[in-house]
Amino acid sequence: MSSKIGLTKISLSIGLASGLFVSSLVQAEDTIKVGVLHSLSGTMAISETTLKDTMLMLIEEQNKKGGLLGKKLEPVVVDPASNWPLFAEKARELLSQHQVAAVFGNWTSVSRKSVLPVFEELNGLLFYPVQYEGEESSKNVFYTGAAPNQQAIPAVDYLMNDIGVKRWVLAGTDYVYPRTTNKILEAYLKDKGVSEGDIMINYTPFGHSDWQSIVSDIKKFGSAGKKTAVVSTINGDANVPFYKELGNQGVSAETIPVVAFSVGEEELSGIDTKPLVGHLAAWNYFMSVDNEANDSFIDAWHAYIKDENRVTNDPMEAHYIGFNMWVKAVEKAGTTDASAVQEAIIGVSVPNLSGGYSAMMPNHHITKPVLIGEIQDDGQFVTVWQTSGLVAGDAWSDYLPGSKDLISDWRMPLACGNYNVKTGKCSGQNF
Amino acid sequence: MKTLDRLRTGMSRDRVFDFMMPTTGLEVDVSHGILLYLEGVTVSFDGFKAIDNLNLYLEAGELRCIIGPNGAGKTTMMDIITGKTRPQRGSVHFGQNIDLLRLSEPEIAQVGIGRKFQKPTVFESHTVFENLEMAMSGDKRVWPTFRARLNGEQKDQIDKMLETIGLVDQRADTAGSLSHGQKQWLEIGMLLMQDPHLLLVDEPVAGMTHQEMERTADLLTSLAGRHTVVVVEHDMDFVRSIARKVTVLHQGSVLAEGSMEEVQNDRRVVEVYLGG
Amino acid sequence: MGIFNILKGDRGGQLFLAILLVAVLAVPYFSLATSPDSPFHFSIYSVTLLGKYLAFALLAIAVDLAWGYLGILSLGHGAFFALGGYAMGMYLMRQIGDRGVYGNPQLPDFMVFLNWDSLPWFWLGFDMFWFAMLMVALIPGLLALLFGWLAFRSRVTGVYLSIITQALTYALMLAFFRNEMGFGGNNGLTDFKDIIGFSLQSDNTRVALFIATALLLGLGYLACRLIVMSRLGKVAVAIRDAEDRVRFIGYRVEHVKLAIFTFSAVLAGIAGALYVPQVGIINPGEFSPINSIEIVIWVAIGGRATLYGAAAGAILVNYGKSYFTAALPEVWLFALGTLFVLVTLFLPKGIVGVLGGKRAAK
Amino acid sequence: MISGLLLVMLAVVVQSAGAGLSQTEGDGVDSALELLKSTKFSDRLRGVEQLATSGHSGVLGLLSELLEGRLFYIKKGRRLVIAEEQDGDYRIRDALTGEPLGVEKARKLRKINLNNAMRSRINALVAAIDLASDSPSTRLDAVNRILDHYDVDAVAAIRPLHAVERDEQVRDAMEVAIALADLETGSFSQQVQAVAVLQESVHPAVRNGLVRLKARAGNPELARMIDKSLEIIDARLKVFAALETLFFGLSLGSVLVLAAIGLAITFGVMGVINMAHGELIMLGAYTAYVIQRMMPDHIGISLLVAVPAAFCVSAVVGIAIERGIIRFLYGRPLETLLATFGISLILQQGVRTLFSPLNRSVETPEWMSGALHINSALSLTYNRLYIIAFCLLIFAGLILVLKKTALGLQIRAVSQNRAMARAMGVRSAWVDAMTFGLGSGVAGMAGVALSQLTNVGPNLGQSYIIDSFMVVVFGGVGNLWGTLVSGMTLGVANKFMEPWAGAVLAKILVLVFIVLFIQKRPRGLFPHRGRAAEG
Repeated sequence: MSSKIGLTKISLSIGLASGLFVSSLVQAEDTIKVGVLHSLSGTMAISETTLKDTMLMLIEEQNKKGGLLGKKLEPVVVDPASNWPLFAEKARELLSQHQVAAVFGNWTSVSRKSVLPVFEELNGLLFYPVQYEGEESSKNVFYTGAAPNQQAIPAVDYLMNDIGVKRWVLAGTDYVYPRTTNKILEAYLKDKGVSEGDIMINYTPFGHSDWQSIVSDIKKFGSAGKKTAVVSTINGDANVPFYKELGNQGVSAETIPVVAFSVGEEELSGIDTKPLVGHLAAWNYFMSVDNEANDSFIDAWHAYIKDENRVTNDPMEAHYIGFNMWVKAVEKAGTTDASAVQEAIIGVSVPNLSGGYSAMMPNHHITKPVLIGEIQDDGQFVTVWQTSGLVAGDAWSDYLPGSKDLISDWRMPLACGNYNVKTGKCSGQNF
Repeated sequence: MKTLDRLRTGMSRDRVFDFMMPTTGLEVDVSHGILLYLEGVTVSFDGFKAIDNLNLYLEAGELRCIIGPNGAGKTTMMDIITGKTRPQRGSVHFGQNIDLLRLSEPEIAQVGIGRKFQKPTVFESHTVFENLEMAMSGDKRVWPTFRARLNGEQKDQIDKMLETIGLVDQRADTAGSLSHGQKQWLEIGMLLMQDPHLLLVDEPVAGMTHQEMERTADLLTSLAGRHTVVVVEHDMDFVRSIARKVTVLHQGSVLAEGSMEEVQNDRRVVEVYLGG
Repeated sequence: MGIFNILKGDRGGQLFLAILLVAVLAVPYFSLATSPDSPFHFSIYSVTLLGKYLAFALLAIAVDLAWGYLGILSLGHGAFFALGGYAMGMYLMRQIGDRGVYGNPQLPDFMVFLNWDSLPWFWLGFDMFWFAMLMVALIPGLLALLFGWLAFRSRVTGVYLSIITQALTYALMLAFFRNEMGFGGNNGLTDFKDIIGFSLQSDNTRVALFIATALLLGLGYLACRLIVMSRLGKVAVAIRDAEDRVRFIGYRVEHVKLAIFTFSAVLAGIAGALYVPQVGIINPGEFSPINSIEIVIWVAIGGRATLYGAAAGAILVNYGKSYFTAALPEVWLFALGTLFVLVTLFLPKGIVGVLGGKRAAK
Repeated sequence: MISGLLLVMLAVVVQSAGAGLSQTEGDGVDSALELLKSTKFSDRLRGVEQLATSGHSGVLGLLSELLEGRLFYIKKGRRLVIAEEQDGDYRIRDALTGEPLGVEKARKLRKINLNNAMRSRINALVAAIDLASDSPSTRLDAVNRILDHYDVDAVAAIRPLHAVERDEQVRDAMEVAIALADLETGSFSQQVQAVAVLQESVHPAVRNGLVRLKARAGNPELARMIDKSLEIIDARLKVFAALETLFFGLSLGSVLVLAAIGLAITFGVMGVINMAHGELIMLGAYTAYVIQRMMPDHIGISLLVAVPAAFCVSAVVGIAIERGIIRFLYGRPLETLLATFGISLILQQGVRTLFSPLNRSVETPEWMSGALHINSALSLTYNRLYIIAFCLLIFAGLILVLKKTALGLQIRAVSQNRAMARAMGVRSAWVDAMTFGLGSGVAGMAGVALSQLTNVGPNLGQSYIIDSFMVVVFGGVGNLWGTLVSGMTLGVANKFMEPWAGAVLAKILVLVFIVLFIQKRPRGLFPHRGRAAEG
């Protein structure tokens, strides 16, 4: 960690000491504050600390380019400590005490759900960089990670059409993202003529570490003579023991490939990847993507973090896109005012790191390419398949009965996140 | 005051528990003159017979000393009477009408059996007065205890007890600050506050000075008559000074019974004590 | 025995209630009646934060009653807190009505999302405020009653009791994480709109919630004090010090324990119910055993068997947490850890023990 | 299609292996090699196939280099090379001639990546080669691989070999494969015979083959035979499934015992509620990581070195905790809980600061990966087998230490009667420190084992602490045998409940069971009298 951040932190702490209870006095008007709301301690620190560093790097680079609207950007870092109620509290602190222009943060769905009412109440801007289950569209949130149709469905298409998979294991951790994704996939698979008996669904708790029985079941399920694949929405910590068990029980990528939606370069850096070679992941970005924008991003990252071995991953790219979109929207609107930025940002298009452009759609999701990669023994992915064009994120899945009639469009005159085309009603708004 | 009353009714959920607590409401029947019957009682721990077919009868109002070498089963016997240990065989009756084996420890205490432990146990963080207050007989269910307030008569009763056990000056001190002997007296005082029919006193004079011992002897003898007192003691001088009737326990059953003199001259007792 | 009797000799308690009273009067004034530019303005953010601390203080008092006075170190009080919170959360969920994202007037969003077609039976009645409030007290109370009845009857004490209370909250956490349970799984309950008709996002409601929390904390304190001062309280301390002796002077130790433990659980449940509308979310993380240990730590740091010390400990530690997690995130766990070690080693009576000298001894 | 390939490949093997692939040998090779360098996987796959059918002698070596990920080409000039990593750069030699070309920077080279399709194609080719191997176990593996992929065509390659096979096991496996092919394509009498042969086999391909045949079997006699076979097979499968579950249970149990046994000493014998126990396990796991980083070329040995090292690290930390803090808190078990909880926070944040919050990767050595194949329905994974053995070894070691050594005698003496032991001249303070060190050290060794199963990260300890307490309390505090029995019981119970209750519910049920059990027997399965923890 650079000493510069250390200094920022100390100055921050002094600011906060006075600011915690008595609201800070008149703000110094020569900076634009940007909130960074990522857990730096607790269980989620593993993933989120990197994103905090990414944000600090992006802000530093922007300042080198002369800042924004002639002002310097000033990061405000807080630690919600992987505690969901604390996320709401810290969001409120960022918006009402520090009056930040935008917040970049959150990882888990529950933390986003926790801060959502706060952002809607105080009309803030949140850029959320992680793939998620969809079924949400808020005026105040911009979803720069993948929606299910930008990750899960293309992955299943690939397995079905290119690999010839006939039997499916949907294995996930028991929380909303896997539940929803699997629900969507189940409906999608049945739509494609896969029978009930060829789908096995399994949920495990967070941090599940004993995978013997489940892997053995998968093996048995996969020995029915049809090509079988596992679609894994297994979260974080549970992945290492899962893949280790697969390897040890002799399930290789050639017999039963596993395609994962939560395993990226960073997670692989903590795993012995030898037994994983050939297993798949679906993302919108891989560190191995070969183009100039990505090379310079990786170089900048290595220079910033002072460690050549650090990897980049998809949520980092999402922050890269989200931050640049915000910058462009602020420049377009000429102000950091939230409502103006909300209006300006729709349609803004910025380069992504996989060699194209991503645009902000009216439903506050973005367009992205979908990449399928196979894990290599050096912990990187090799892209084995890629969508031919960009896929626009879908807030409401067409495959869920509750949401198939819902659409989202934040432009006037509709300006609604969940408009029911059947009833013509706009529900669930907090303002 | 009004707020408080309201507060109290608000908290009446405590009352839920009352139905779970049947009052024993039993009064011991000693019409035959015998207060306690132990008949054919056997207890063994992991094959070791701590009490072996023990028969013991206590008359109402007597002062009985129980002696015996280590491991003779004296403490176990007290555990049985007070409900701490359940025997495998035998019967234990309090008077004609109460089967002690069917009662729990607090219920046994409620019917009038008090016990002083070998090691003095008083409530060290409470004052001497509070110790006695808590021990005082009365309705000891949860809600009545919560509502309990001392009236003048009860205060006098405690004051009188403080005099009896010689702790008037220490009434406001915490029990933890008392000397060893004073703790023993306080504990006896606590037993007496329950106004028990039967007092079981385990080694009351261990660690006492000579004067303290004399006072304790006076106290115990003065209790006999109104209460039945059972004293377990090692100190033979002390036993001699108070004893009217002595029971010698050996290997879990009665070896001899009689006056101090008779017992002392019993050949078997001599053998046991002098190593036969 | 009037209110003054209860507080007789309780200097710390008098001070504590006085501060609470001042806060109840001053906070609304400085947050609602002063202009945001005034240096004396107390932001709504701070009001809510303070409200959260006070809910924690009530929880700490509940734990202190059981631990400090009765000697039951519960490592599962977080479970009662969370259950109270869930009862409140279920009420708030039902209040959303058809304003959920799917616009279903009956079912909360997460049920629509999991294709449930009707409300499970245990959600019935929670649309009524009185019923929900009854459940806030009843559910933690009943659980404590059942658990205590099993545990105290078979004389599970000390460390063993602590460990099985931990198992209790751990099992509940795992259960609530399950989506099939019908409590929203990992996401828990969130996106609340209003409480008895008042919008949770309005400043007035937030201040009102703060006042309610402060008042209930005060009442909770008095109630605990009332118990502690009664003969029952003395018996409780006696049980803590010499359980067998209490049994032999005729008290039903199990029943005393059960009564106080249950009351303590109810208080914890009420604290949970006050906490939820102020932070806006309740999820299974609140059942995590670590949370319960943290509560115990607040009490230990504040000073146990004083009640007000527990409350002070809760407020101080949580203030420290809010401050350090913003200022020096890396240092926070080091500081907290060191604090625990130092307090147990050098301040067995906690902070109020140091400040109050002899007074806190009892 | 494949069978054709296989026959060609077999022919290749029979030829004497050539020195390399000389460029003059046919133009098929040239275009194949060009295809390999394509950016499209489909082209590369065609390249592999062309290489295979070209019949050249050096193809096999080239393909195995490709499989190992050592085939590169130089970006400039597109020369195909074999590269081996050396200090961040690559030592390269020409892929065709074997001519050494010196050392080259990584970014000047491009690796020829494989995808699953290429990998399985090459593996199938290699399997065919293996069929002709000298080693019976390699041959057996090859037959099994063909069975696993259920490649009827490939069986054609087996048929001629079956007659000359000498090894009985391999011949049996070949018979199953041939019978299986007969089921699909054979005449009626061949089918009947095949069903009879397959009656004994529990290979999943067999069951599938039988079910498929039954679906299209017109003959009722044959259908009846198949039904009978399936019945026998299913019954056998059930037995093996139960055995497998038992093994899973024992292995889960051994993990629980490993995690808990250190606690059984510190908590059970000394009465200290050590909430930092999980972090001592974590330190052991990190020690394994550090040792492995120190000797990257000896992964297998490093793990063996890590065991004593982890013992020392955790023991030293444990002794420091005991001397620094816990010794002031004896007789106040609940306060040791608070203080050690503080320590656990400090240790967690400590490794987070030192090693970053990211998980660390501890590699699995060769001898611990894979599984012991009993038959095709039951195989026991080596890492689990080793961990069960490791657990029993540690347990036996501890019993020996406690029963047979002077330290053990003193520990038992102090735990039973501190005052008396002291009067007899036992330095009780020293014994306390050593006991705590022993318990902590054992936790460290458990950490090494866990590093092979799960994440090595700052949260490692937390996930085991509650389970550990449950195991110790259930087993009976102060009784090592109790800990062993309780850990194993809980593990097996958990695994047998998992199929019908699910992983979460099984765990909840186990917890509820323990809570209820403690009410019935507050002192656990095997109660122990001594200086046990009492509130």
